[in-house]
Amino acid sequence: MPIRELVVTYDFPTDLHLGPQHPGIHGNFAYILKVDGEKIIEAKIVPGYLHRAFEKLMERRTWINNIALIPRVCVPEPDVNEYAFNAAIERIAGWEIPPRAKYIRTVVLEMARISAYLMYLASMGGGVGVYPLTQWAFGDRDYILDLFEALTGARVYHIYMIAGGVRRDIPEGWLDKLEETLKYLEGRLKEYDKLVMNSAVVQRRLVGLAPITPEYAMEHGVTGPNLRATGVPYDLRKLDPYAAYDELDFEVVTEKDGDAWARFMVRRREIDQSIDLLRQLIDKLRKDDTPHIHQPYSGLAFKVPQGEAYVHIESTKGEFGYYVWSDGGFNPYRVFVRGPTTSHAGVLMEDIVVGQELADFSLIDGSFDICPPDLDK
Amino acid sequence: MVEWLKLVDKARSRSIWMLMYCTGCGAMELPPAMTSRFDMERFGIMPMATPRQADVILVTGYVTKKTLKRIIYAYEQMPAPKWVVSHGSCPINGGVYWDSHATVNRLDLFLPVDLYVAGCMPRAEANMKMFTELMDMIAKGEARGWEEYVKNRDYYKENQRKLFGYDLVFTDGRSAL
Amino acid sequence: MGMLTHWSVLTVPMVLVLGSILAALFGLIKNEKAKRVLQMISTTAAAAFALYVNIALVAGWKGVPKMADLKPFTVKLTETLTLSWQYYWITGTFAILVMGVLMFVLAYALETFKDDENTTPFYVLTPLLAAAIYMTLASVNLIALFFSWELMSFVAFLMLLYYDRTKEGGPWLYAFWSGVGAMSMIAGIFLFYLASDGKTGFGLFELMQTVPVLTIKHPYMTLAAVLLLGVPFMIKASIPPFHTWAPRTYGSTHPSVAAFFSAAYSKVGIFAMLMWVYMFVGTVMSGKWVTTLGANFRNMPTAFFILAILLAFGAVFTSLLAFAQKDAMYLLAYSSMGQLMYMVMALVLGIGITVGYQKDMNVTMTVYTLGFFGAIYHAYAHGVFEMAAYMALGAAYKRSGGETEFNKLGAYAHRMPVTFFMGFLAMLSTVSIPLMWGFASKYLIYQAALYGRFFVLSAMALIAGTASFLYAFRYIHGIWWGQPTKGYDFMHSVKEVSAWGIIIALVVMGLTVLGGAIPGQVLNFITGNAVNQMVMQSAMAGGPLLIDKAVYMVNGFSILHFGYLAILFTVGILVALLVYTTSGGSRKVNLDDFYNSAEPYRPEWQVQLIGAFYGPIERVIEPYFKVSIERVYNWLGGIFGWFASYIESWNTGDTRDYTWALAGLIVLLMVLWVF
Amino acid sequence: MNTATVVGTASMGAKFLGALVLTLKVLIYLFLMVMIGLFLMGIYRKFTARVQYRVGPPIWQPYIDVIKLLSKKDAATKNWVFDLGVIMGLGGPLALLLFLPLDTIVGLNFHTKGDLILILYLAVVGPLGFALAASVGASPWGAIGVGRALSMMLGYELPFILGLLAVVAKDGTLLLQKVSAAQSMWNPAGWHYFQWPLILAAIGAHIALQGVMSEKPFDQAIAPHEIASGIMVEFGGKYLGMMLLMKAASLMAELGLFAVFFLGGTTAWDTIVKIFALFIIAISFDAVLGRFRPDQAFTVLWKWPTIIALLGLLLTVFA
Amino acid sequence: MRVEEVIKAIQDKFGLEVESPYPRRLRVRIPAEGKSEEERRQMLRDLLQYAKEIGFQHMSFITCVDFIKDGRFELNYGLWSYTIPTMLVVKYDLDRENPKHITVVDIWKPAKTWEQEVHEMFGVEFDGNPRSFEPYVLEDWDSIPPLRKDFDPVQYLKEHPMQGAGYDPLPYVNLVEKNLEQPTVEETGGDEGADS
Repeated sequence: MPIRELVVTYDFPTDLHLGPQHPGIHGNFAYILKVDGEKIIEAKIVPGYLHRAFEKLMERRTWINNIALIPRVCVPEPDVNEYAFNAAIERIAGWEIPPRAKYIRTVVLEMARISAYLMYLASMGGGVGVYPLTQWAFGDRDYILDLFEALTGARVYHIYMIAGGVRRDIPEGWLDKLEETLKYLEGRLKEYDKLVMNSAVVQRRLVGLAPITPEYAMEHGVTGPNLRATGVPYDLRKLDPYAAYDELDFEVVTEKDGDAWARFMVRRREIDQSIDLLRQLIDKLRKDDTPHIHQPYSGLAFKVPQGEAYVHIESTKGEFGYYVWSDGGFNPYRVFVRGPTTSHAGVLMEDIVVGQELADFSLIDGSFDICPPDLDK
Repeated sequence: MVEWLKLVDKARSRSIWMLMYCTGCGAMELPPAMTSRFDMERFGIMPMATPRQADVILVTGYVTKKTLKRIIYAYEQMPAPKWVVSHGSCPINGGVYWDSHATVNRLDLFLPVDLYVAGCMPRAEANMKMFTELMDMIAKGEARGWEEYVKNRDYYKENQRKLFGYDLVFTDGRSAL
Repeated sequence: MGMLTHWSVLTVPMVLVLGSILAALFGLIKNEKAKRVLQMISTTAAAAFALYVNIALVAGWKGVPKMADLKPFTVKLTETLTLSWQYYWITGTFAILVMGVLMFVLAYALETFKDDENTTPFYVLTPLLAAAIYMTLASVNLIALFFSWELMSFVAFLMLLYYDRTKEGGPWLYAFWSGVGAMSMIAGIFLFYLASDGKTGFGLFELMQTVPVLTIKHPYMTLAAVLLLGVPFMIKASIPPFHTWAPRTYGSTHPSVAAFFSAAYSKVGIFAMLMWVYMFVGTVMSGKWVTTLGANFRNMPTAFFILAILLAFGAVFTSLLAFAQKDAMYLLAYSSMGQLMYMVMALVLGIGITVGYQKDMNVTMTVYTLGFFGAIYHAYAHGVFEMAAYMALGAAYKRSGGETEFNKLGAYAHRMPVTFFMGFLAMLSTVSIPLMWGFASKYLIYQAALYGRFFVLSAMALIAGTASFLYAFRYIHGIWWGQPTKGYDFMHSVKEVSAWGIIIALVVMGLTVLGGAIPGQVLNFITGNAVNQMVMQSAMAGGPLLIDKAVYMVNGFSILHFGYLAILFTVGILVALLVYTTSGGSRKVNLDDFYNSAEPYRPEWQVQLIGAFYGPIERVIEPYFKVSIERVYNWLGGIFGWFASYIESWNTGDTRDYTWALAGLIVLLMVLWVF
Repeated sequence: MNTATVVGTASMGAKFLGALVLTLKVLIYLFLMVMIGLFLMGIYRKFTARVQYRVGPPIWQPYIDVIKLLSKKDAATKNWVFDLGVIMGLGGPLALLLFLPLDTIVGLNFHTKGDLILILYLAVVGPLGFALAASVGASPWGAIGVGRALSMMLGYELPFILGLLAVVAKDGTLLLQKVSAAQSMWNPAGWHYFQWPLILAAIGAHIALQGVMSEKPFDQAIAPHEIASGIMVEFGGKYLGMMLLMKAASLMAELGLFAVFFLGGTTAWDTIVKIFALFIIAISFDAVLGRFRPDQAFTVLWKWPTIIALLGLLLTVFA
Repeated sequence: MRVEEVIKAIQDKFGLEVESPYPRRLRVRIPAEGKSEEERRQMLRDLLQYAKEIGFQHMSFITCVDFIKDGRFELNYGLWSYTIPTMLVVKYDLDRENPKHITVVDIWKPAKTWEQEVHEMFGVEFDGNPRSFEPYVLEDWDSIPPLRKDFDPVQYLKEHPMQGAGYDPLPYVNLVEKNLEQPTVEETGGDEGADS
């Protein structure tokens, strides 16, 4: 006879929709949760709100047209798409791009990394309720967008890298402004630490939240900072170096216990790492004066010889790759975009959220930096 | 009784509450507008969590068929003086995704749009200009989109039925207890 | 009205028995509807008459003789052993409550019984139970008390046995505890008889005078006798440590049965506790025990202070348990247990302080009778709002086809507004919102606690009050609002209560507000000439004024002039109404058009959130519920395994065996008498 | 005691006039209190904006918001009981305000009637009204919001009551008027906040005050990121406007109660000054702190503030 | 374990010839002729299982390419190893008419979403992975799987005028034919074309 004292499980699950329009969801994405009061029993993703069928559209556009289309795949970090697509074309066609173009591309990638990580800090601040962190992070991110605007002419979609190098060389005085912004950012980041490091509320909310082990992570297709937070030093910039990363020396940032706080700290320390990399690149750029582009074709429609290549790089969300097939024509035959969120949201989130509190769902979703556009494509 | 006061339109223009729903890629330029650099809250504009509390719904960028159904549902849940603002060229003629089988190329066939903002993802400054423009329109009482939706409702519903293939009725009579 | 002259104590029980016999006869009618209506009319009429008589006696109306010259009824067994029943002021006070609840429950029962349920046992046994309760209230000596107490338990057991809805052994648990109570009462009476070597009678009021004398002569025996006598009273009033039977018993019966049980039947326990506390005071304040149990701990005997703390903790724990329940019946069961503990705590506070100050002899302890009258007034408040809550639940029980779990109810208020408002006002009164009966009674209790300088005790009582707010919302959201768990089509088949039910509901709603709007007058009416009786007896005993009515009228409610409260509360609501009417329009929206993160609702989803939305704090407080008295009893039960199985085999569920046990007890009594 | 003065023995006309003046005074008083409450909320938004490096809305922004909300055309309602719940929700705090010493601002003296038990139970009417409305709104998010609000209430009620009871123990009375009489108006040494055994109770109650006003770190009930603004999920146009008014009124009531008990608020003006001071302290915590999970908040509230307040109470009673 | 050892190990165990077109990239193709459908599937699963043992820890992707001319779907399984570090792409050909295939979700967990996507975009049925039959990204889809070469989106928009902006979209210019007249890279001889 069950002693009817404190009944904690009600076996009466409710269908709760953390649907497309919910402040706790990052981007236009949905989960259907089976919830017993505040404990999550089961989660299912509902993707597809941002599906524009990129892979179909790319087959209908020439190589150069696609470069205007692909930054729109992953909105928080568009330069990742540009680099991967162009690197795949260069690998199939066998073009070797000048070192200066490599350095400029690496500078753009690292700046995009810092702006994406600042956005990550902002979304985590919102999840925990520390709104000053959100406001400061977005405010300081704008300084980097101004630098992008000076370099590429646009704040978010830069369309700056094209097959064979970059569209324009670095304008006058831009490197000094970059140096100045980096110094300003370092000062501001100390303020962030004061707001978050010794705040008992944030520590209690994040430490020990949804911890994962390296084996569990690799089995569920977890890549990028989330994997490094579990303690294994796997960074594609070191393992499969691209652009100018083999010429830069940096230590792979790792944390130990793989919980939400470790994921937060990995990204926080990788901002410092990016700042240091940018400083090294500034020195290299000041000494190097090779041309910024090698363009073995004329006009805007060029053919890429028959072949296929897969290029993947280290984006802030995880492993971001382009697999390009070409049949020697003016249009790519088939382009496959490998977004990190396909495994993070589809496989990891549905498994790790079971048994967690509903109050933590938005934090877990934010701590893995789920970015729906690269799942929907 | 409160309705006829000129004060009400002024109040409505100075306190617009935006539905926190990032439907497309344009939503990336809203946080800078909300935060410390451009700070739309100084105009009284605040992002609100649910359609019941919101006055304006921003369709930021392209509209996929799946998202459009949710936008229409959120729009119909919003209380009366409500406005729709569409960002960029995608809701006008499909924009860069004109030939995609998943996106809807024209928004104003399904929802009365009050204001269009140029830019393939309008910049943060364009968003601020949009907010001030919307505030002036409301203050002068020109933003009448919601009356449009009420007046020729069957035109919009007919379009929606043609697009989705079934009637977009969100609540059948059975739940009117 | 000639026949009125030779009134006796038995008139009211006779009428009730007549009502139940009529109901039994009507039970033979084949046409179900007619049978039910006739049964209801006969028994409700009897109950109404009983209520009228009691009110008239207490208020001294013309048609009824004076309370004093009601002929007592005595049965002489031997020259020393007589069973005697007599009507005195405390009987009147409690009888009004019991008969009032009886009338309303019987009248409303038609709304709560499903078509396939047999109502005859209910209509036959409830008046009998009420009659037995009346006899208990009117018994003036221990033997009479024991006899009517056993009769009452037996009838109650039969009702539980017949209406066992969830088959979780509720009746058997009740039977077991009643048995324990009966045996300890027998032992108590036996010891009393020994201590007073048979000379003195066993009148309750006499005991109050004789117990101090007996304690001096035989301290240990009298103390043991009083404690043994206290056990059945505590069981009936479900006071920790004897409270574990109540939730399962109340939770597993039919809502109407539970309504009468928790609203009226448990009040007998409160009556008994009131009597028992007087006796216990007698022993504690005299003879050997003054130094130990009676030692004055902050103007209160230590024994009482420990009991008060135990009750305060009990109230907090039961309220915390109540909001975690899955089943509405269990929620109301735990809630009423919490309220009962409130009453006894107030009782203990009231009596304890009175005696504490009596020792100082300098202050006429009139000012601290707040607790005593707070307990009685809270008994009335609990009687009214618990009955209302169970009746509303009963109506939903019938329309939902026998569901009481929150998982299977929901959104019934859309179809049953009046019934919802009865339940809603009941919950407002449970939570003691100003202008409700619950607030007026709790107001007295808190004043007693605070003016008696028991601050930690009153803090715990206030926390139990806040916890009651949690289960009140769960009751409202689980049964009446939210999304229907059985789908919208089923809800269209749900209909409002019949016109007769609506009238009763309106009257009951009026009652819950009546007690809170004009508390002073109502309390004065209920305990009308209580003071004179108490004063008279205590004057005989040479003690100072025990209770002074004027005082509780002056101190109790006068600090907060309830008229002011009513005006200012309505002013606040009117201003809100003003803001509501002058602002913009609103449109009615269907039930499935709610905020679902912009995802259109589809019927196959279950969106009524009624699981553990207090889950977070349930998980926090769960470890503290590991040690529970029920587990101790079960452990004990396990140890006496063979004894339990023996009782199990003995309990063939056949009523004849139980009567044999009763007969055996009476024979044992006879043997004692001879010896 | 002095009900006779209001309903005097004068002629019928004078009595009617007296009643009219009284209702006018009450209306003005409630209007003033709500205006000050909204002004406080305006300061709150400006203060948090400045902490976040931004300009922030004008201080009279809440007035504009209320006007806009109340003039919305068709706010959605499910059932007339939804409207009743909202009216009761706003009516509760307004009735509560009448029992606080703030009403000397218009020369009323109802506050002499207010005592602690009535205040505590009147404070429950507002949240209960909105809880009923959220339940009628039938959205699962609404139910979670109410569940959290009530859990938090259970959480912060214990330390808050222990703190207040310590003051009752010291002054031996439940009446607000006597409590404020026992303290000096402007001299901090005379306030209960700084007297020895009571300072512990005051600290415990002050931490709980952060929960009473549902400021961070205890604002789980309307946590937008987790449960989409919880209780307010189904509240549209004028219902949300009335909720804002309720928030303003209860802000004044809660802070007023704390000011009376611990900072010796006797007349209206000094209580309002003390309310401002308390409010500034509260929003400075709210601006930078995060938000606990409901169970963490409950454990925190039932651990440290309760122990401190209990210590203060026991020392007051026994020392 | 070095890249050469991996190549030798696969050749010995499965007799498949592993080519390495670019640094840190390996490709292997499950042969189509000579073996029955069942044998090829078993070889594929064994190869994926074996790769997991010899050091490939991460399944990067499963995708499909529609070679409409020679009527075959080419499934590509991308496995990445952090320790070696190299990527192995296993290719598997399917008949285009009835693309039936076995799932590998029990060996690699990330396969769940990739198979779901390939099923919705190409119509390949993975029996053994029930979740892959659920709708993934499209809602109320009423045409052939969209990423197949024979699906023309503009034609689809013509059939759904409301979605295609209610008016006839820009006249479709088949860029492939039009480009035939464009001068190829060799004729223009490199750089001077850049700024035209």
